[in-house]
Formats: sequence, structure tokens, C-alpha cells
Amino acid sequence: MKLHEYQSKQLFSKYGVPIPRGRIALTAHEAKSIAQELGGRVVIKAQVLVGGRGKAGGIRLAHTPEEAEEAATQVLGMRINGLPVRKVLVDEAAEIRSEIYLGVTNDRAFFSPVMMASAEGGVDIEEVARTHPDKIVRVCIDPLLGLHEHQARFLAVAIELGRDHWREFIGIACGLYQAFITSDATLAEINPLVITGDNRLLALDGKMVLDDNALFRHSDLAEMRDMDEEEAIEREARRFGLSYVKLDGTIGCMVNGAGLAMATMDVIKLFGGEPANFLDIGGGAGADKVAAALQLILKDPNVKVVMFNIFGGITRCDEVAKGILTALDQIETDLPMVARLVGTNEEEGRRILAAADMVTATSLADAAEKAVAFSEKG
Amino acid sequence: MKLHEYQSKQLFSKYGVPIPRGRIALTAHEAKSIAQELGGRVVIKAQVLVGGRGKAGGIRLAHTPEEAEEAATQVLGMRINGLPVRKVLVDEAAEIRSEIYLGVTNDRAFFSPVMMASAEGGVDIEEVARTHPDKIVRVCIDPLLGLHEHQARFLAVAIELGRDHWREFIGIACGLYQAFITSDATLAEINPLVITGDNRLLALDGKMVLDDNALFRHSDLAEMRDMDEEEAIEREARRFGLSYVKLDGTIGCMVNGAGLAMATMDVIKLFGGEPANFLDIGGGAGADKVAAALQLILKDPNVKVVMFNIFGGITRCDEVAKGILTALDQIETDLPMVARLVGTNEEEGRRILAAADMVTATSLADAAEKAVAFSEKG
Amino acid sequence: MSILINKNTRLIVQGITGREGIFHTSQMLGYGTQVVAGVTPGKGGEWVLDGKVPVFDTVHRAVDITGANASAIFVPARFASDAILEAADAGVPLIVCITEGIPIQDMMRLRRYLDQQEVRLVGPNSPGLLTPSECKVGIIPGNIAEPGSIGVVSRSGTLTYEVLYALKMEGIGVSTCVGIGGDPINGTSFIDVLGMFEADPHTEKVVIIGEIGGRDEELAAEYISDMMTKQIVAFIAGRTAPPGKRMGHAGAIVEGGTGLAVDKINSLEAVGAAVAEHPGKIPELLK
Amino acid sequence: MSILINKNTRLIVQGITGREGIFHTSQMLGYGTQVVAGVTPGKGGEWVLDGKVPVFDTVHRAVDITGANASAIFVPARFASDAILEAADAGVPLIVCITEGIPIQDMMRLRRYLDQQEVRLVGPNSPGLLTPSECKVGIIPGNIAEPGSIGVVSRSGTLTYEVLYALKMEGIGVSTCVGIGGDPINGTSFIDVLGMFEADPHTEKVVIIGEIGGRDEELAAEYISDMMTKQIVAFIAGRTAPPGKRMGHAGAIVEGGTGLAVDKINSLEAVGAAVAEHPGKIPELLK
Repeated sequence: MKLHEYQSKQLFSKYGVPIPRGRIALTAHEAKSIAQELGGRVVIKAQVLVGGRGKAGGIRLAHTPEEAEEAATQVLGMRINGLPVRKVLVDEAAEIRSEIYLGVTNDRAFFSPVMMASAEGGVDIEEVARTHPDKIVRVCIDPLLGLHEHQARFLAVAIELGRDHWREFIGIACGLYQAFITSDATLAEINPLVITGDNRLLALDGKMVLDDNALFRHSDLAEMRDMDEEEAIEREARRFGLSYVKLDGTIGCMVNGAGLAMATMDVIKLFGGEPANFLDIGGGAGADKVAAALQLILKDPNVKVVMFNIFGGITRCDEVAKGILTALDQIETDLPMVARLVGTNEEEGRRILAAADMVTATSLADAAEKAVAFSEKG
Repeated sequence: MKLHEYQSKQLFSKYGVPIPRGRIALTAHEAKSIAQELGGRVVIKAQVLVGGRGKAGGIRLAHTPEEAEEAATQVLGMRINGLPVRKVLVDEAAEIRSEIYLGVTNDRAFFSPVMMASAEGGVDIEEVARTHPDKIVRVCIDPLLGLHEHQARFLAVAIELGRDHWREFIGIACGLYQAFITSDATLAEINPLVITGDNRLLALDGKMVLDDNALFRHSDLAEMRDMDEEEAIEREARRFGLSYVKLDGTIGCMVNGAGLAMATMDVIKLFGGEPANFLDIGGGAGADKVAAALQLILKDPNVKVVMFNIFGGITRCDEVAKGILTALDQIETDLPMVARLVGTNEEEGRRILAAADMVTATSLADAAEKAVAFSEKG
Repeated sequence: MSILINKNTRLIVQGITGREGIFHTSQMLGYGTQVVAGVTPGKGGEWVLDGKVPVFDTVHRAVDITGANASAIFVPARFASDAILEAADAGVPLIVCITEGIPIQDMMRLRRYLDQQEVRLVGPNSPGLLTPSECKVGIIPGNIAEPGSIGVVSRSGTLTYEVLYALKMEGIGVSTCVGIGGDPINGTSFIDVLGMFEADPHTEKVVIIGEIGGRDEELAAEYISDMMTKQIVAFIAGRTAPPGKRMGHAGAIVEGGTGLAVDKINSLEAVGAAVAEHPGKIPELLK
Repeated sequence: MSILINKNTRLIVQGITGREGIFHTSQMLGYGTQVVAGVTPGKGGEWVLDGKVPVFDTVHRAVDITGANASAIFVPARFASDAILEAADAGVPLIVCITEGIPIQDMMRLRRYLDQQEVRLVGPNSPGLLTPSECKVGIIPGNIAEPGSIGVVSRSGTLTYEVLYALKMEGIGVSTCVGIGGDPINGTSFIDVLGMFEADPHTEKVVIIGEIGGRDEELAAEYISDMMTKQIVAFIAGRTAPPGKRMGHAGAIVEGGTGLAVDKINSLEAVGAAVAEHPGKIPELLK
């Protein structure tokens, strides 16, 4: 679960990271009055959970409250990468001497959090990682021991930060790490962490991603989820315990198991088709869940054919087949469907589906070929 | 640093450990009004930082506010093991079905905290440890991982706690461990943890000892130190950075270094004398510190002779000798003194002291013999 | 013949009285696995499955009394890391965690701790292990594999069943199938299992089923190049997965340019492994 | 000849610009110890002691540039555990912590962490080590011992000097003297050092100087019984110490009946060690 910039910065601030004075505005009028309160120049920043907001014009400088109102009007009317802007953050503008990157994430190879810093802040850090990997310094953090001061100091020295900023920097690094750990985050970053005109460190932008699996112990954070900012279809999928990712193709897939669902997409592509989605209905899904999943697939107007790929393991294929038929009873559609059932009682399962006029297949390759043929016809 | 019962219980309570309703009273009148507030029976408990308060009559049950006033009057007038009772805790009385012991301390052999539980609570746990060691169950806690639920459950099973109390017990164990860790304690114990008449777990008594070396990061806890409860002489010693322990003998000792100070006491005893104190003046002590230390020793009326045992290592013995003389200038005493200096420039040092009419010695044994002789004369 | 589990495995099931626990215990018993005890705190003293399996309050007691040497964990995610620790502290040498959804920070702490102990954790988010005709621990359907000489190791569940079934259909038998789980941090990695298969005299060839995310397959490729003499056939799922999206498994995500299927395929092919175009091709690559 | 330190020891001093750090660095240099660098964050680039010793901001850099293989820590207690970790993470194989007063919980965490690393911590609250005529690390006066064949290991400071000096007065030389420190949790225990002395061909006999508190001397006795062939002479301070009172050192306390001098003396005598009545008797027991 992603947090907005303002949510992330508020969390960082709780752990002692200095952030600009500022507040969230839902209307241009509010933005104006916040700007008045703050005095001086402000920055109006679109709060959307996608990247590229700067390039899209979602961040604007305003010298007066009137300019702030004007800028907020524009930004609040925008869509950025498809998402409408519903909130803007109005922050006191800072004079920037230099920009640093500071972030924590989990390193799968070392089984531990890793803190990264770079003197090249303010730009896309993945881009820096690709083009100038030597400009990013990393320290692995023992997950049992936590971040230690000397590690933060190591980063400060390595990015050639001026000595007068070390104490502040160490405090910020420790605060960021605490925010990361206590929120069960998978990413916490400050980009840029700036040195201001009056020579202080200040976290101008903030980003956090939380571990969905740990939200059960953070009810306060779970409440921060911005329902408006999610694609309705993904919200719907989560509600039914389905794992769904929308893609650009024409062949809707319904599969039990994540690995098999990916393999199904790959085989479709291998046979010349394009998958419309990733969809894992999980183990032991009943007719209700199958019906919900089918409805999700059918919401995508690009879908021309639906392909089921079900491995009946401990659940028998004939039961799965009956579940699919029950689900189809609840849904009106004339799209062609290809079903491939494999595992215990697979023949019986296929017989039941064939009797209901569904195209059946024995192997995954066979099913993919048939589905691709339908998609090309459409 | 020891905490009072009421301070310990308040801390435990912050971490979810259930404690009786109650408050501290400085006067009998206050005790009465607290009893009124609480309604029903109350227990009046002397708050002193020594053991044996129960046997001394420092804990009394009162059925009415009037009885509470009466009991508080008596308890507030007591001295327990030499310490005056200045505060009483007025707690709601609980009906007790059974008494459990639960404590955390540090195990030096395993380099880790250890949690102990016993079904035989309410009595001196060290006594239980001696007589029925099998009645105490222990789990070692990995200091990096912390206490885990299954360990608390293991204790609950091992002390044959009824199943209906496991959840509460695990919560209390985790809370106690958190209180222990976050306060940098060396001991945190609940004795007894009772099962009440209405079948709840309740921490009736609490005890905590904090790590003096960690108080720098707990200014809130450091403030809890009860100056009234310390022997004035130990408070004085701490003020000068001296390590002092009063003993019952007649030979005052001043030594640089803790191990050497213990060895000095041992040698005095070996030669038939009795040390009056342990006193370590530490490394590189100047004349001021020596003077302060000497004043501490002379406050003890039992002292008949003072023995210096100083190892001049990097500091030269002649300088140490001069320091002692400067200190003696500031202090009026006619007690005999024996000085043993050893190490760099030891002869010069002894010459300086002998010239000032001090008895000098070459070896520790020699010094002890001379000091013992003086102590027997007196 | 096999690695990790065999007919001498004496298994306890943590969370045995839950819906999944009881169902799969019955499946495991049916397959012939020696399920010697279950553990559910607060239910010690009960017996389940028609009095076949005793339930204990703690793993410690279950191990003491039954001499169990493996545990399968079916408890809910929020209690699973405690269950793993309990099994480890009770001295259980093999812990198979079926539970999905353990927070990643719990797993990092746990892994660091377990690395200092003499214990092997398989999973979490693992379908378990299967040594055909001898022992099954976890949820892999027992009827989809026959004994033989192919070792199978996989990050996936049903995709693994798909492969096992395809092998069975072609008459190819399996020594042991190990599901290492689909989480980003797990107890056992490909190279751990590859080492065991290399050392097992009854395993002749090994099938690796990988997927996008992380670098476990790349590390496996290095290991294959340095340490393996046995033939390797692989399949990597997720060539068509878009970057930045989690594909069902917590660990199946391409992040910052790392974890792409194509890189994994190239790494494996570079060290001589045959990488199948789709799972159905695996049997013929083994011939 | 020696254990742990010798003329090839290349030492850095953490906290070199503090009052104690600079004083004892000058003493160590005077003794002949190769002090190759100092570390004080924020003072990197300076030189101290008439330009003899360069100062770095981090241990990492100091080690990189000077090839140091040991560190002496003189930083205040609240920064000391971070300093120890910094040295360990920078790969310094021998860390000698002079600092007194580190919180016990910090030490427990640290010790658990260091046990997984290839590093030896001596101390904290240690006077350091001395290999006479070759190298001194810490604060033991250099002029109170001569080279020889007696190994000395102690929990104390000045009591150790007392013993060293008594040996010197009797013409008895020392291979290495190790102060393991007076804290309840430390990095190196008696048995660690006994093992090194047993393995050192140039150490013939060993002197142990113990004190009340804990069970380190009892464990040493077990070790002596099982593993040591060399003669042991011991002195235990604190026969007259009352229970429940901390005698100066954080670790010197009799608690719950554990840590009594008499138990330590009995344990050592039971395994054949000669225990001196007072420190002045040690030289004759060595003859």
C-alpha cells in the first residue's frame, strides 16, 4: 500500500525528520488560505499515487496567496497518468542549495533492510542506479540490530556531505529507519533531502510503501489507504480475495495459483496472443469466487475470449467444473470460453463443461492455441 | 537504582500489566481519603527500598477509611531495617485465590535476559530457588529477538496455570518484558501475580532495579530516584564519583581500583582485622577526590585507623603522595594512618609520606599488619 | 529415494485443529506420512481424526513425547513467525511453513535468527514437500507424482503440480519435490536444495521452476556452474509480467530492473540448463 | 612471545582526540606500539601527537588506508557500543574496549551480534593488554612487567598491576597480560584466554585474577580440568565482600547466592590450581 507524499512526510516528522511547514488542501480556496497562513512563497504539489507528477505540471511555485489559489485551481483540475488530482499539498517553499537522496528498502539477497544515499538527489533514483551506480552508496542493516549511528555516518562521509551537517543527517537517517521499521514499510525515501538556503537539512519530498501483509498490526496506517487513488477494479479484486493485474491484451485468464497464472499468460503470448490480465483465484475457490472473478474479467472491454486454466489437485476437477457452471449461471455474456482442467478427475470435469457448450482443452498449450484463435477471430 | 513498588507497578501498567487501583499517600489523612475514593477494603503498604517490609508490619489491611487512616498512621511512623517510612501505597484489596511469581533479570552466563515463573509466588523467590529449584521455570530470551509468545506460553504450561488464564498471562509476560527492556532494567518482577476471587490475573506487588549505566537515556526514570531512601554517605560518595560500600569493621581503606580495594579488604581480614569499608577512588584521583574520600571514611565512628593502598601506575607515586598530603591539610583528624604506595617512584612517594609522620609500608601484607596493629590498640 | 523427508519422517502439525490443518493432516495421513502429533495451544489433551493424532499445547511437549523430527505449520500469518520460532527453539530440525502472508520484516528477523541455529526452514508460503510413495508434508496433492529419479524444486504451487502431473503422464518419476515458497524472504533457497539434490545418489536430474522477482534463479545459475554435475531443466514463469506489479506471490515482482524473467532464463541457459518454453515441454527436455 | 598482540599489531585508537585517548595513545607510542591511526568523527584529516598519528572520520577509512588489525576504544560509554560495532563492521579482528559504564542491555545485544562475526572483543571496562617489550594496547603501565613465560588474565585493573609488579620484583616475566574487564557481560571470558595460553608455546604457566560475581571462574575451573595442561595460579578478590553490594565493578556483586569468592576458590582448588591467600603470594606459588 502506497502512502501519499503528505502522509509519508507526516510519519517521517513523527520520528524527528524535519519537513517544510504545510498542509493539505482539497480546494483552491483552502490552498489560498494555507498560503496566507504560511506567508511567503509556497509550493502546490499534486497528491497522486503515480510517478511523473513533476513532468506533468503537478508541482507549481506560487509567490502570493492569489498565485497559490490559481496554481491549485489548475493542479486540482488535472489528471496525472490517468488519475484525477483530488488533493494538493501546500508547502512553504525552500531555497535549495543542494539535493540528496536518502532511502530504505528491503534487500532480498541479503535478507535485510538496506539504506541508500546519493549526493545526486532530486532525480529518479532508479535512473541514477542504472546510469551511475557508483553514485549510490548502500549499507546493509542487520534486521535484529537495527541501523547504527556509524552506518549513517558512513553514508554521510561517502556522499561527501559537509561535516556541519553530519549530526542532522544521522538524526534524519535514524528517524527514517525508525519510520520504516515501525510502520512495516517496504520502502521509505526522502527525495530530495535538501540543504536549504539557511544551511539546514529538510525533507522536501517523501514516499512510503507499506507491507500489506503487516497492515493487521497498523490499523492507524491501514486507514490512510486512499480508495480514490486505486483503480476500482483492483479494489474490487481485493474485496473478493482475488489477485488481479490488468494488462493490455484481449484474452482474459482465470487461473488457480500465481505461478500457474503467470505461466498461462506466457503461453498465450508464446502462441501469438495477448493476455488481458493476471488473475489468481487462489486455492479451493467456490462458485461465488469464480463468479466474482469472471465479472472482473468481463469489465475489461478489450476482452474477446476467456480462458480458464485450473489445476484440480486435492479439489477434484468435476467439482471445479460444477463451480464454473454455477458461476456462469449468474452472469450474462456471449464471449467464447476455453476451459482447461487438469488433475484429479479431469476427464469427468471436461465432460461436464463440454456438455455446457464450453470449449475444453487437455493441455495448457492446447487451451492457449484455442483461445488465441478466438481472439484473432473477434 | 531501585524503584519503589508504586513506581514499578505504574511502569508495568503502562505496558498493559493489570494492577490494583490505588495511589500513594504521604499522610494518614491522605490515606483515608484515598480509601474513601476506592471504597471497600484497602491495603496500606510501606514504600521503602529494603526487603522484609511484610514481616516488619509495613503492610496492613483496612476495612474502612478510618481503619486505613489508623493503619497509615502506624506505618508512616515506622522504620523498616533502619529506613523511615515516608510514603504508603493505598491499594484496593484483592481476594487472592493463588499466587504466582513472574520476573525478568539478566543471566550473565547466557549473555541474555531470562524470564522466570513459579507457581509458588508470594514468598521470597531466592528462598524457593535454594530449597525447591525445580519449582522455578526459566526461559532464556534472545536479546536481539526479544520475548516471544511461545516462550510465555511455555512458562504458563510449565507452572500449570489454568488454560483460561493463558492469554492474560502471555500479555502480562510480554508487558513485563517490554517494561524491563525499555527501562534498561536489570530486574523487573511481579511477586505475587495473583488470581483474584473474580478469576483475573493482577500484579499485586512489583519491583524494578534499573541499570545505573543506562540512566542517561531515561531522564524520566532517573528523576524517580528517591534521595530520602539512600544512605546519605552513599549519596555523598556518588557525588564525588567514588565507589563506597560501608562495612562493620574498624579499618578504613582508601584504594585506587575496585579489584585492589577488594583485595585490600581481604588482606586486612587475613591478618586478623576488619575492614570498615570498600572504597575505590578510581584512576588519576587528585587531592580533592582524596580529601572527599577521606572525609567519607572519617564519618564512620567505628574507624580507628585509615589505610591507603595506592598503585602508582602511569601516575607517579611521588605525585600521589603529594596529593594525599594536600588532602590531609584540609582535614582535621588524629587517627593513625598507614600508607602503602607501590609502582613508579614508590620510594620517593614513601619518603614524602614518612616525612609527614605517616606510617608507610612496602607490601600490602606489611601495610595490613601495621593497620591491624593500630586497630587493636585503639 | 529422497532429500529432506522420507518414510522415517515423524511429523507434527502446528495449527492442526484449524480448517486447513485438519484437512491436510488427514490427506497426509492418507498418503502414509507419519503424523505423530498436532499442536494447538489450549487444545492439549484432545485427539483428532478419530483418535489417530494427539494434540499438545506446545511444540516442546509434542517433541518430547513423540520424538518428532519435522513440523508443518498451518497457523494464520500473524501467529506463524512465533510458531516457526517455537519449533526451532524446541529443536525441530525441519520446519515447513505453508502459511502465506507473513510480514517481510518478521521474516528478515526470523531468517537472521534461524541462520544461527541448526534448523532448516522451508517456506513460508510453500506448498510443502513430497517424496512420492514415502512421505508428503504440506499440501501438494499426493496422487500427481510417482517415485523416480528427478528432483523438483519450485517457488510456486499449482504450477509445480502442473509440472509433476506432466512428468507423471510421461512416466517420469520424482525423487523429492520441494516447494521453497513464493515469498521474497524465505528459509530455503534454490541453491540450498540444489546442493541436496547434487548430494543425493538417487536424484539424477533436477527441474527448477522459477518466476520473476529477486535473484534466486541467477544465484542458482552461479551455483549450477560452480557446483552441479547433474543435468538441469528449468522453467521461469512471468515473461509477460509487467514491471512494478506484484503477480500474486509476495515475491513475484520486477523492481528497479531486477527480477526479470529474461535475465533468469539467460543466466540459466548460459550455464547449460535447458529452459523450457512452456511447462508442457519439460518432460521431453528431461529425456 | 605472546597471544593476541605483538610487535606486528597495527593499532587504531577510537576516540583518539579525547583526554584519555590522546594521553594513552602517547603512552602506547612511547612503549613501542604501532599506533597507525586514530578515529574521531568530524576530525578526519587532522594529525595528533606532533604529526605522528593521522585522524580519520570513520574506522572504515582508517583501516582501508593503514591496514590496521586492532582497535582500542576510548570513547564515552554512550557512544562505545556504536564504536565497537563500527570496528567490527569494518573488519577489525581485535577490539579492545577500555570504556567503562556501557549499559548491560547494549552489551548483551552486541555480544550476541559479535558471536556471529569473526572478531574478538576484549572488555569493555578492560585495562587492555600488554605483551612486555613488544606491544601495549590500553592503559596498563608499561614499566611494571618484563617479558617472560607467565600468562596473566584478569578481571581487574590496578589489582593486575599489583600482580605484574610483584612478578617483576621477583624477576618473573610475562608472555601476555590480558584484562578481560570488570563488567557482567564482556566479549572475552577467562576460558577464551586460557585456551589461547594453552596453545601458545611460549606461555608456561598462567595466573588468573578473579573476583566475586558471576560464574566465570567456575567455568574456568571446568575448562582447566578438561583442557589445560599448564600450571595455574589464581587469586580471587572479594572474600570479605558482603552479598548484594556492587563492589566498584559493575560485575562484582554476589547475587542470589551466586558469585561468592569461596565457591570460586574451591572450584579452582578442586581442579589443581594453586590459589594465593593474597596477591603477594603469587610469585612464590609460580616457582
